Amino acid sequence: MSRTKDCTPRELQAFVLSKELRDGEMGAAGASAAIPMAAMMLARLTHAPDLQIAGEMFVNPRPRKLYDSMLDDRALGACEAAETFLELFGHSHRGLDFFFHNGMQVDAHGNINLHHIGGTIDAPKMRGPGAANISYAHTSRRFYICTNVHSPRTLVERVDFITSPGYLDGPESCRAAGITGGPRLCVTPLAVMDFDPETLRMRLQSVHPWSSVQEVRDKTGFDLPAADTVPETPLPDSETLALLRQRVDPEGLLRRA
Amino acid sequence: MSRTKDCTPRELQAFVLSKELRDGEMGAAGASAAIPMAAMMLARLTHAPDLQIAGEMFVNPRPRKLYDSMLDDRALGACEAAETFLELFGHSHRGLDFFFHNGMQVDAHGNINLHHIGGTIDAPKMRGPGAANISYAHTSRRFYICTNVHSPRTLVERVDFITSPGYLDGPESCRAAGITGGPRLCVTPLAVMDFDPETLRMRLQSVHPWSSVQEVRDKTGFDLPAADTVPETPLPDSETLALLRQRVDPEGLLRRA
Amino acid sequence: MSAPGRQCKLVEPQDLGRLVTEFLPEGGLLALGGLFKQNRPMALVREVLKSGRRLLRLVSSPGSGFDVDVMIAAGAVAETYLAAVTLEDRMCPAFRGAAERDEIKAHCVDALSVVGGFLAAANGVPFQPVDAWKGSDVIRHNPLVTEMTCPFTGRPLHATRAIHPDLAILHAQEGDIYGNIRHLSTMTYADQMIARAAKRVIVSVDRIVDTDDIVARSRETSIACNYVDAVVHLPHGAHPTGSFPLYSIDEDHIAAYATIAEAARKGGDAERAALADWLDRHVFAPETLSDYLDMIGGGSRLAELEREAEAL
Amino acid sequence: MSAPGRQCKLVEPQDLGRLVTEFLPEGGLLALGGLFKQNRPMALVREVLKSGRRLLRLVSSPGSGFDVDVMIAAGAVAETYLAAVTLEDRMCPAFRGAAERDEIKAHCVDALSVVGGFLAAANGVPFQPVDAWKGSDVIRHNPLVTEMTCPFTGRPLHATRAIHPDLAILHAQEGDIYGNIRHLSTMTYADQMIARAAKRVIVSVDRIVDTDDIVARSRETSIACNYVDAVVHLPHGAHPTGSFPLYSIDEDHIAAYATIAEAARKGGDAERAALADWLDRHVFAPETLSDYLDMIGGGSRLAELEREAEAL
Repeated sequence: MSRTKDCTPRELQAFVLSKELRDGEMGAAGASAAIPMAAMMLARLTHAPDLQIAGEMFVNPRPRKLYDSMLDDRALGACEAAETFLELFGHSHRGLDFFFHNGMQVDAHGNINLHHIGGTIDAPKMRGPGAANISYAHTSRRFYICTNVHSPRTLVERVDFITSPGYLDGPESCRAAGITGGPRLCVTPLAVMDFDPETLRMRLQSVHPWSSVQEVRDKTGFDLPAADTVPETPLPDSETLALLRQRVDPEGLLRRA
Repeated sequence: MSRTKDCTPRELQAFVLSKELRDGEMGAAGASAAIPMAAMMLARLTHAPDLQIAGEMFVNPRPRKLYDSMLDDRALGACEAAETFLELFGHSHRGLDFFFHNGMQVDAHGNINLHHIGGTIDAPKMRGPGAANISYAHTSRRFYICTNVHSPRTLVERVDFITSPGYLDGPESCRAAGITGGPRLCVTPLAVMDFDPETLRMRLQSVHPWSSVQEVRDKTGFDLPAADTVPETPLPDSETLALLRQRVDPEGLLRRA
Repeated sequence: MSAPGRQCKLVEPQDLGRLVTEFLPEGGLLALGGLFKQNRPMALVREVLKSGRRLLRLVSSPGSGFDVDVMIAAGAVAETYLAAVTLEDRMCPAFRGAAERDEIKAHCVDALSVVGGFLAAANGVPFQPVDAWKGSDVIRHNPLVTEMTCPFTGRPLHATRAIHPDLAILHAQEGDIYGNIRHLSTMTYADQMIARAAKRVIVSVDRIVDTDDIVARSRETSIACNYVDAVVHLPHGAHPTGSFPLYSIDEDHIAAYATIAEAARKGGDAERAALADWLDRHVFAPETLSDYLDMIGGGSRLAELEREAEAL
Repeated sequence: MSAPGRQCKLVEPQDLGRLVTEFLPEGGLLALGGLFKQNRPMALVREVLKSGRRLLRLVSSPGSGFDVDVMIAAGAVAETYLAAVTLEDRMCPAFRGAAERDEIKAHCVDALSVVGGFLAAANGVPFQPVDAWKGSDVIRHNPLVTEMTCPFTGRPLHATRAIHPDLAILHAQEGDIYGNIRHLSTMTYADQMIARAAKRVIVSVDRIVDTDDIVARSRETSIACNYVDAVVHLPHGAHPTGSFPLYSIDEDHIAAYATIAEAARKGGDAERAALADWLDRHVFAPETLSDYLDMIGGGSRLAELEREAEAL
């Protein structure tokens, strides 16, 4: 199987995330979910045909193409069942196998901030959009952080406000708070990070072909441990990329800048 | 308008109850509800065209004939909306304008027993069917008791178990329990009883043409106060009876013994 | 019909015994869908009885009758959490007799305690607040309920505990092989809530439909596949209760049972033997659904019930 | 079409100002249906703004955006209880600016506190227990939430208080003159729950349908007439948000507003005047819905949005 070099960063993010999803699992993404939706649809087409996309008010949607939004009839296409916030309330308590989050700020322990940067929540320097569902972060078995940018302003040592919890301040604070789930990976346009099981801090797992360990570290607002040799993030083979482009994202949303 | 003497007891019960329902009100009945359903349908056809039949999981049913049951598709016919026990849960808290109850035992204060006669609830001499909705009795503005028999075994001084509360043991106990609604009338095959506003005990309001004050008193298990002259329960005029028979109860369920 | 690799939840009727035994322990909590004489999962009730599970604890939407009476008559029940237990025009003989003879513990519950319990479980919380119980003795004897104080107002109110049935059995008109369920009946009662509350869910359906048909009318899916563990194609699986708009209630069958069961309640060995015989002929002897349907009158009786439903 | 004597709840668009003023006090709590860019009651939002009611407190299904941003830009809002406020591909400029300048109190809430509040109100109880908040700062700052102890287990958990909006405004595709509402869209979000929670409910619909049609498909009635105070026929009443399957989202209109509002947030008098002009032309100047629809591009633009929805 030949590798295809012209894969875009967003396509690679979708591919990396798709490989994480296991057959028979159930999960979903919230708003701004083009990449997660692509990951779920691609997983279904490759190794996880029984993947259940549910938990955000639609059950097993069949979108014909990708949209930036995810929670409207347009972006979902047809589905097997329509739920409401009533059922979402219950799912939020039971949790999903996996969920996806993005963030205005993401910190070294995978905590997510969508509320404010600078000041306080009552007198914010910059007020963010907030978030609808903050529960899936800890009720789900695991979640994935998927960001649109990789910059020192986005990836910070400690968020100003924890909208959705990652690993808080590490193992002790998670135990104190009763947190059992947490982020598995943080997938950015430049790299893939996972979490050190001892410290629960982010570490570099792989670097995308168009970037370097140096660039990733320069653009990360905290110290990012890595092995001596950091592997390159594997690109999708041509068949997989063709599936992504022809079946999941025929209009090329993930190929746009 | 001529009076029609061949009205049956159950038809008269339906007619008496229909006159109680006011235009624009919302109410319902639970199980075993042929007479209440007839009363509601007749009220709609006569003086209360805007009567809303809702609160028991169907909204404004259009039955083509009467059934003894009330909570199945057969007995309801088509309706404007289908609800579930989820919505019933909320209605039960908000209450309705009116509701209908029957009882295995009904006592002088209008308390209703459907659970046991003799013994205790844990060791009953006779175990009754129980009841689904016990909340409408006190959350609704008022309710009506409609019995299939009038006997000293049914109409007792004090029920062995309060399934649905009437006026408990009178004004003081109602105040203590926070009860504000309560039974308006008790309509039996022999008579119509209302409640003395001072004592909240049943008293004789009118006697059906085929009975007498003496018979009613003989068949009531508690002392039944009455005015010196007890009026006869007015029968429906022939037009109203024709509506009941042709439009509401074309198969004559209320004419059977 | 099945997409490659997707898990098919359609099971064969002969697998039901194994599934029931797997999902429902001895003494387990079993939930029944439908209400009174509509959408009761009667074929599945017979499977539970044939599985031999005993000492069951029963919960249901707040109106039950024939189904639980048959289960009690068959000796499979230890406790009931049932609000109203009635055949509507008459009482349930086995329920009444067993409660009076103290053979079952017939807990005193009402609609809100049961519905609140399903709702709490569906919501994933340990209890549901209730503020509509005044003056009734039901609350004084209700094991599901406790008093509490409103955390905002300090006002006294009640809480009913979450009910998580080990197994829920439901009947609906249509479903696909992945477990998406569609009620065609107007009334669906507590079926969706029970499916969301239960640990395991088996649904019998009168018809299997294509998933494309489910997708074409997705707002009509009443129970989504993610709540369902197994779906089984059992046409007329609600008999003698009704499955509208497909077939109506077999009142004669229910009345015949009630007469035999009432005689057994009041009578002696002969009457009890007659009830045992009824149970054997209707529950234990028929090997397949088709055998059962022959026993209750076969195609001509079923056609009558279908015509009655159509005429409504 | 109206049955003799039955109350017709269909109101004329020109009566909406009076109704809004009657149902919604100054400083009142207003609930908005739909989510993000779908089924938002935009024509009713404009009526609320034209009514002159100010100091409003806003609550919504947990995803809001364009609608609340326009209301904040128009200076009608004092407080928000909104979980996510976003145009999805960009932030809401007026919301952000007003929160940063402390012109509105933007309470920190999440989906479960808002949904739990609607659910509690719909259920008729003073609070909803919640057991899914760990580690988030949202709970530390959430005025809807308090800590409590489970009355059964003694375990600590949370409660969110019942939300009873003074007025809910909703948009759906179809309704009858008695207020029976039918969503044709797949997603209905929290609309039914909000209708059950609110003291008063006004619903705009793209189409009025006959009650016989409602009765023929009663399981599809999404909000029953008993929850609705007024229904108003406002075709394209959700524009620029979508009303699927009838018409899609007018992303260009939303983007044009966002650019002007973002410039006003960052800029000076000229930019703020441009935003005021936008509001005047789109909200205050159009006397009728038809005037508004002409302003945003008229029949040809609407036809495009309809075609886009059809093509999905």
